[in-house]
Amino acid sequence: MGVQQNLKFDALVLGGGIAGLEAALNLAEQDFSVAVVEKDASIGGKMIRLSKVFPTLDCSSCITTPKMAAAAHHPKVTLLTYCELQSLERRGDELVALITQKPRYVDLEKCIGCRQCEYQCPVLVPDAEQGGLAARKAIYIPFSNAIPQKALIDPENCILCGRCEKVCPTQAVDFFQKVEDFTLTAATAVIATGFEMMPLEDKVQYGQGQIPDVITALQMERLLAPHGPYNRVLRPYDGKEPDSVAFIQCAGSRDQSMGVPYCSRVCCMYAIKQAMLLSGSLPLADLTVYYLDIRAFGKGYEQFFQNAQAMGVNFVKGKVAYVEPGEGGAVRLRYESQEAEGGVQVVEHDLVVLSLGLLPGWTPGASCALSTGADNFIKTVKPKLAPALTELSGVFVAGAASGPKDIVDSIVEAGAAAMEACRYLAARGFKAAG
Amino acid sequence: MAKKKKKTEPAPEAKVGVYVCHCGGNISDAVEVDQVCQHARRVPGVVVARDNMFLCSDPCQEMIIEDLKSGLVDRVVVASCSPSLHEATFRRALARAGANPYVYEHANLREQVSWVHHGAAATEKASRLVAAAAAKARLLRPLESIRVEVQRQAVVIGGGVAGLKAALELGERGLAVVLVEKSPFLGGQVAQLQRLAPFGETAAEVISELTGAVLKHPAITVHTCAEVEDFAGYIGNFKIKVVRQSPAGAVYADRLARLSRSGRGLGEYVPFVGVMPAAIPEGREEFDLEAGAIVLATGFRPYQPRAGEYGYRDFPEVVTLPELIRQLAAAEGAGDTLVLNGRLIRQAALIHCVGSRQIPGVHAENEGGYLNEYCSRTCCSATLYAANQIREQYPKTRIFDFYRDIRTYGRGQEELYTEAARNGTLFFRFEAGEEPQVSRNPHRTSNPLLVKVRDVLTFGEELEVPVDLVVLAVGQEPNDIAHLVENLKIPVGADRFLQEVHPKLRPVEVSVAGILLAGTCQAPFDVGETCAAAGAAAVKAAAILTRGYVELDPFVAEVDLSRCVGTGACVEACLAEGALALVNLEVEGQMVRRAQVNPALCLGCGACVAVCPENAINVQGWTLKQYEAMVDMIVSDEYLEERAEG
Amino acid sequence: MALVNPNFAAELEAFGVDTALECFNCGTCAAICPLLYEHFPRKLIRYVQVGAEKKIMENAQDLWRCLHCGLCTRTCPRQANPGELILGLRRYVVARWRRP
Amino acid sequence: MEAEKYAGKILILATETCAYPGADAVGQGHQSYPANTYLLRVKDPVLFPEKFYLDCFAKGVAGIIIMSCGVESPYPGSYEALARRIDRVYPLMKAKGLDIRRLRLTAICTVCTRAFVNEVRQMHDLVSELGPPGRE
Repeated sequence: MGVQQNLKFDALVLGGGIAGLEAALNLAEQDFSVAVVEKDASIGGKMIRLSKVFPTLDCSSCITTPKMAAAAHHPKVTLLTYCELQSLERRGDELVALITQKPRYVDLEKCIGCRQCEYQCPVLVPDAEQGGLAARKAIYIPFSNAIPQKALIDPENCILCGRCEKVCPTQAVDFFQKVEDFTLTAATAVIATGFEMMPLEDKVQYGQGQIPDVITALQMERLLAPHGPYNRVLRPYDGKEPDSVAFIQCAGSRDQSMGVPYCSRVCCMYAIKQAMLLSGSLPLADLTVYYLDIRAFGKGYEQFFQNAQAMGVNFVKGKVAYVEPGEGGAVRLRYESQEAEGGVQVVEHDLVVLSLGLLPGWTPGASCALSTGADNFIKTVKPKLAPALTELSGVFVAGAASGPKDIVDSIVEAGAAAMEACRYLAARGFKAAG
Repeated sequence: MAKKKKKTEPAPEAKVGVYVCHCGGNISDAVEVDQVCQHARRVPGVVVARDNMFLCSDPCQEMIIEDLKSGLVDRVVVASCSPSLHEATFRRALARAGANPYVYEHANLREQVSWVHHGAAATEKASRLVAAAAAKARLLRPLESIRVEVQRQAVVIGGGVAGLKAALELGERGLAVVLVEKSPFLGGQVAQLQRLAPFGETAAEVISELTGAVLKHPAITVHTCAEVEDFAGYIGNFKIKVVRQSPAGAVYADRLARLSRSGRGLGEYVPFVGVMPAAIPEGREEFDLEAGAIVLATGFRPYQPRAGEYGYRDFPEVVTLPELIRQLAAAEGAGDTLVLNGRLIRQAALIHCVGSRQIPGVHAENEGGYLNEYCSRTCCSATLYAANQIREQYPKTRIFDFYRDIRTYGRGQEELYTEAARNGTLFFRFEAGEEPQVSRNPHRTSNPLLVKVRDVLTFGEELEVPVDLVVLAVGQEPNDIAHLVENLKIPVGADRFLQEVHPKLRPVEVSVAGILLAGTCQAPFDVGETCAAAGAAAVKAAAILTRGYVELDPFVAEVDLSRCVGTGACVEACLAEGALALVNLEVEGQMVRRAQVNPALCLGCGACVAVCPENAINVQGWTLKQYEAMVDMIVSDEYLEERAEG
Repeated sequence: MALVNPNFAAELEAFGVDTALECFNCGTCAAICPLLYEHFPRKLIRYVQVGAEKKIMENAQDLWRCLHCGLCTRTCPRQANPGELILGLRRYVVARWRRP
Repeated sequence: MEAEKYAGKILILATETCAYPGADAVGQGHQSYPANTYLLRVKDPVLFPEKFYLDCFAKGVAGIIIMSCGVESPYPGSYEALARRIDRVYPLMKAKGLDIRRLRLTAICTVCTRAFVNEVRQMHDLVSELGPPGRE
């Protein structure tokens, strides 16, 4: 990538997940120029990493990839991946963003995505894209449908053996690539920085990530994905097919003792969805969801929940208090059954999925004059009439950046944020072509 | 465009590329994809057949583009999911390759094969469908899309929050907007509320801000007491006949009385009325509107409990949540105990999920045979908000909350639940089918009603609560817009809300291009979600309107002048006024009568095709010859016989 | 069929039982309690909520099994302080014992 | 399907605005139905002349289900024209010794999943009972 001292666009979209892409496409469809700044090496956000999505159960990739491709090919959209926002501030009519291009150690222009480097690299590293359940190389293309389809080197693990450099047919490997800062000015911005899953390590009651068959919901997404680590659902401890799988809801949400009092909004539905998908891939397995309240509030969600019950997924009201290793890779749970004959139950499951809550993907901190709510998500100033409005004039927010949100709601909000941005531009004399 | 002489025979040079998708197992789990490719390679005209895990991914689109660019193929068949999802994706890929986007055919191997069939039968069917698609592709010719000038005006139907917000967004974007509202008022259902959960904004401020901006906006025209009577046209050029007249009957009598009691004037907000922007018309007025895009914002109505449902109508002490909100606004503020209509409310029960989350076999259907199986999304927060309001203002009024699941999912909502617990609201949880029973109180307490419940939280014990008031948290139902649905020919879901094309790919669009959904006509939403949906609908409308033109599919009738003999049968059969006519033309030096198509008016239905004795007229991209070729492939076994070739 | 008594919780405030209504009955306290004893302590907290005075007296012996380990208080998602509620209930039971 | 039973090919002409998405909805619900069914997407079946149906039977198609939008057709008047045409096809079928139940005109909407499966099952049972076209 060449030196980009100062780039100028009508709009800046921070975050290249589904909300960011949708916002960018909506702006571009009105012929405004848009830059999408994405911190990862590929656009697509969390959605591209999912298996199938509720309540339609269509494959997540099939819905995300066309949007990714549309953004990548739109003449009005510029994708800036592997870029970190340093600061965003308003200077008069302009928003000025200072952005760091992290080095990929691979020349984006030259790389043809042939993966020869990846095949040759001798270093194997747990692949975060596969929930750490499979390996990748130290030089790698992030995942099969990544955009851009270009390699990058993970300097933490690279041993500088030089094999990739030798094998690259286009001499794209560049060990001397440096961090590059550039500024980007735009008249308006949409913040679509999404969410991160709560770290498992924080959860004392749930084993702090030390119990092998206690996995996160995102790891389960990978196990269920057709291009996942094992191509089928196996438990990580010993590679056996689990006969009983449990989902622990509110594993960190709605829990003041864990510092997250809010509802993470999507966990009920993704757990139900995962249970439904498991009932397809493991038809004989017992599937149990331990929950406080099932929050199936969106269009078609309640019917989806009822279908799951009809399909034989067990729903048990009660919060699992404690998880510990059982015999032979099993996981032991303790919860209180609220039935009259119930009381405390100690049960074992072969595999346990924690429906961990959602945390903000980005907090502005000192980098920009946006503040956050008590939940640490971006604060909105007019949640009823203009849910996309932030404290900064001309800066709008969409999707999970302003609180946990499912895909449908994120996409709709992205449309709303783009509309606010378009009308903001129109009011300032920016003319869409045409 | 229709005058050039075109070939109707298969282009002998047609080189069809077939691309079969695994859809990450969605297809390949049921269909032997490599076998389908093998079969496809034996279909005449097919020069290459490839498969891939995700054809829709960027690298795979690149692969197709590469095959086109290198000249290997000049017709493309993609066999993947439903064309409704990806036909456009691949057409765009063809365009990126510099090819004509219409030399493309799609075979649906997911929704119509792998998800419904298994085993060898699935693979055989897939192969036949792919072969049929290839046979059609061989006969495809490049087409030019039709460019239609767009009326740079949007019509918004519905003057509630969704309609007002959508109108305002488009007006601010510099586009002309006409808002049509059936009632004399703006503000919709939100005007029937007081404060909005969870943050407590008032309905008054929300609606006043919207109506204030809308009514003074130079680009926005508002018609109240106005209904859509008739509708015609297509994206970019809709024609809408509106009738404006005094509303029939006494539906708005209560609100009009309230308005006149309030002493407020036109354009001013009146609680539980909304804003009346203009006087009610005396006579009947009809006018036509033109629109490039239409935003539907027809909203919802609260579920009306049946007589006897939780004692509703049987006992005057049973009210719905909207009724309570209205009564609370009029409540006397004296003392620590709530007084409604002169009655002291010491204990009140709130019951959730009334008219929502109904389960077939468990709950009774309504007169229309419907069950509201969906969750109404907003009632939990609204109910808890009301509970907190009462507890704060009238601390001696006890609140008992009966729920199935508390669904305080959104920002600031879980806090409402916590706050309710802190202020002493007592919760009971019941299972579906074991709804609380409301009856006259037989005990010697002075509370008139008794609520009985088998409480899950108390280990399934039966509990009784004597109360002075029962509040039913009723859900949302779509407004009755049968006339509009029929006129616009838009789909309605099983839940009776308007149905979007796809909840994620095209969440605010319906199957009729140019018509968009905003707010609760689509599904239950709260005010913030409604405004977001209105913004999303507005951005799609703006994309249609700002350019001043849209491009339409070229699938219209075309006359083959080498075959047309001017019988006029097609003109007689034509269903679209003005789309087909017989004209005098000079063909090879002779003046003759020949059929001619007006492509902007042609609907592309093909009524003309069936009646032409010469097969001289066809719908471009959907010709009779192409269908015949597809049937030939479906019945043929030639390409399936692998043993013959070893 | 038990009649709910919403005034009971307020009566208990005098004994330091003032957070019982904050409990949302998730069952964490019962499941984390090392006594592994039926529904304890949520059972007693729920009885406070619905005002089942008699049930509390009937189950009073449970209160003295508590070891004050504090696990329930530490893990309560609503921070309703179940450990403290148990102590308060002890005070109440002591005060009420054989005094109608 | 049992191997020995005749499962002649059934052609389904499905309108792109109604029955085709209806068939997709059947797929989304994973409701299975006989696989001897070949669904062609059509803008409107009013496009096909009488001869098309007779030709299909001559080619060996055992049954045809026209899944139209019914009176909700986006092309006003097309359903009526279609119904009149099908009425003309029936005597032609009889003349060729074809059981007229092999051709059925129905209306299937985007969410008519049960109706879709029923129609397909009925036609499937009929053609396995009747055997190949022309041999009834």
